[in-house]
Amino acid sequence: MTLEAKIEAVLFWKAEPVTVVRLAKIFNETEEAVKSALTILEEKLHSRGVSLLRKDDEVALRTAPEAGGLIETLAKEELTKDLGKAGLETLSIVLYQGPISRREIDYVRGVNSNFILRNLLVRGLVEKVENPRDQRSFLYRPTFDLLSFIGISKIDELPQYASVRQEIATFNSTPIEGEAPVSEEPTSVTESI
Amino acid sequence: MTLEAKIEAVLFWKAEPVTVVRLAKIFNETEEAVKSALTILEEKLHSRGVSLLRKDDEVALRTAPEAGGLIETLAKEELTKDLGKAGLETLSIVLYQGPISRREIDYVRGVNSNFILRNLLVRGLVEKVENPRDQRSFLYRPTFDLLSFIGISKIDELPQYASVRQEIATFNSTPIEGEAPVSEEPTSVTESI
Amino acid sequence: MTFTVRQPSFEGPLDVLLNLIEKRKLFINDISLAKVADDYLAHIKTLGQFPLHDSANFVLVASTLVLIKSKSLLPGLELTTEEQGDIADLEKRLKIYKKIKELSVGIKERFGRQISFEPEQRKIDPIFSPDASMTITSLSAAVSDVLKNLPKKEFLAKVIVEKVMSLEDMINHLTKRVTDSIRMSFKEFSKNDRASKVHVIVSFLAMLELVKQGIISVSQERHGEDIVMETEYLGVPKY
Repeated sequence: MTLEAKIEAVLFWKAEPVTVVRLAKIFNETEEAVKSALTILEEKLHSRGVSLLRKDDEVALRTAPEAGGLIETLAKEELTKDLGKAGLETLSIVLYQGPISRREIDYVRGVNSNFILRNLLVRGLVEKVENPRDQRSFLYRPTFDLLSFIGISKIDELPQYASVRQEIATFNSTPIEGEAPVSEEPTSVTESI
Repeated sequence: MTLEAKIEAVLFWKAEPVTVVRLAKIFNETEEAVKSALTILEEKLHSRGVSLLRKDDEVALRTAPEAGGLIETLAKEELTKDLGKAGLETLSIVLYQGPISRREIDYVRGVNSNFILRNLLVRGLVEKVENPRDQRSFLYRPTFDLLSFIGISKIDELPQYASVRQEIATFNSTPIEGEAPVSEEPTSVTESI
Repeated sequence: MTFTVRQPSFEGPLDVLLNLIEKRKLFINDISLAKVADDYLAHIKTLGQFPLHDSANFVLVASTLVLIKSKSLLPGLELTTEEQGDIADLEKRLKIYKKIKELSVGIKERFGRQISFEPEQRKIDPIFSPDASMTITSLSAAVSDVLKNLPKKEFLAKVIVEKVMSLEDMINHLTKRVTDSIRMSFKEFSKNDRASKVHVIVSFLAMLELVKQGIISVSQERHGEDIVMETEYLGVPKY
């Protein structure tokens, strides 16, 4: 049995995201080997009923987006697709700029994002992870569910993903006259409240 | 999308045997068409991690038999892995507040509890019961095994049982600013995925 | 769905500002910001009561616009490095926000259209597998932690009042600087448009005064009020 077939079996059985590190450990292989097997698996699944989703350090199998409407009619429970303006803005920021801190989200939106972030966390559309540069704060990033709802298998399949990230980075690094670039420590008024 | 890809999507999603008759009805195709699509799917799955199981009039996707040993090891690990802080937290909410919906658990925790609940279910620590108020969703409650393991015969023997329940119930029924209370609409996005 | 925001049409300060700029089909720069400053000040005046958490944000954007406008009326007005920074920062935020709003249209179109479904939970017969961490003591401690981390009602009025008061000082100070600057640079104005320019500045100062009154009423509304806020809690859920 090839490594990609074994990975497929495990992902099928687990039915939830698994990290590359974990897969490497399970099969006693290097992470590199797992990654190239994943690329093969991804190709094999092309134009099939199942697709491989990759995000951060994790992978998962899900039904192909093209079959979405079909599965939706079979699923008993009702889906909520309404996001609202605040939810939509915040998700867009997390998608295009994530992982990102709440301070930075507030900074871009100009309003406090506490409640909307909690809402999105509860809905499982964003997740928070520890901020590697500051243990006391968190960074927010997209979940597999979020990618699934948008029907993409990798974050860089988002329209204009690379160019937008580049563009925003340029805004952030343009030095303000007489000041250090603000990108490092974006401050927001309500932060301290 | 080809018929075999659609069938694959449905079988992958369900992971339970489905009759050919049912598949024909789902796709609005003849049984003959479904059967020949199944033959194509079977070929495509050859030497892969997942294989098609056909028995009498039913079909299902299963992990390939060669992966059997591997899956068994993983299944054992599922049962022994560390529950972690999030697992213990979720378990304690089910214990004190059960029967409780996943939506309410998520709302109280402020994050999505999908995968944690799955693990608690597999480990026989919590069980799902039908929600009398909403047929499409479930409620979670502690198992008898759990209660006897921690050494209580009646749930209200738990420390501060009444006051904890009261506090959670109050939280679930009072809106946080900018949010509607949880009890108003018993649906959740990821609940149904 | 669930958790719907109660005021779905609520607009933040950047939203308001961006709309004003786009309504006039302008690019984002200090010239366009100076043009819409009066509109913005007039707008926040009509809000009467600022949305609870964001009053300081509204007023802070207002004060930056006041700076931009003052500078455009009185080119001789000296700005501090910090003030220049505030102006550049506002332009930058508007540009990023505009981009995000454009992108969110695409996200909205895609969201829920073609969903990749997570497989249903595999049917496995549960095997009772507790671990050592499951004791009455640890479970009751865990539930206490949950309760402790619930979003709390906190009395935060004082902080907001202080912020708004310091902004009031700032506008007072700015008004004084603009007034002084007019006196000093009066000779700079050419004879021909002196009257109209003075008229513009006077009405601008009147506008500032109105905003200041608005701020004072905002700070008074806050007094002694309960404000519900979520506190971010520590502890990362492990899955």
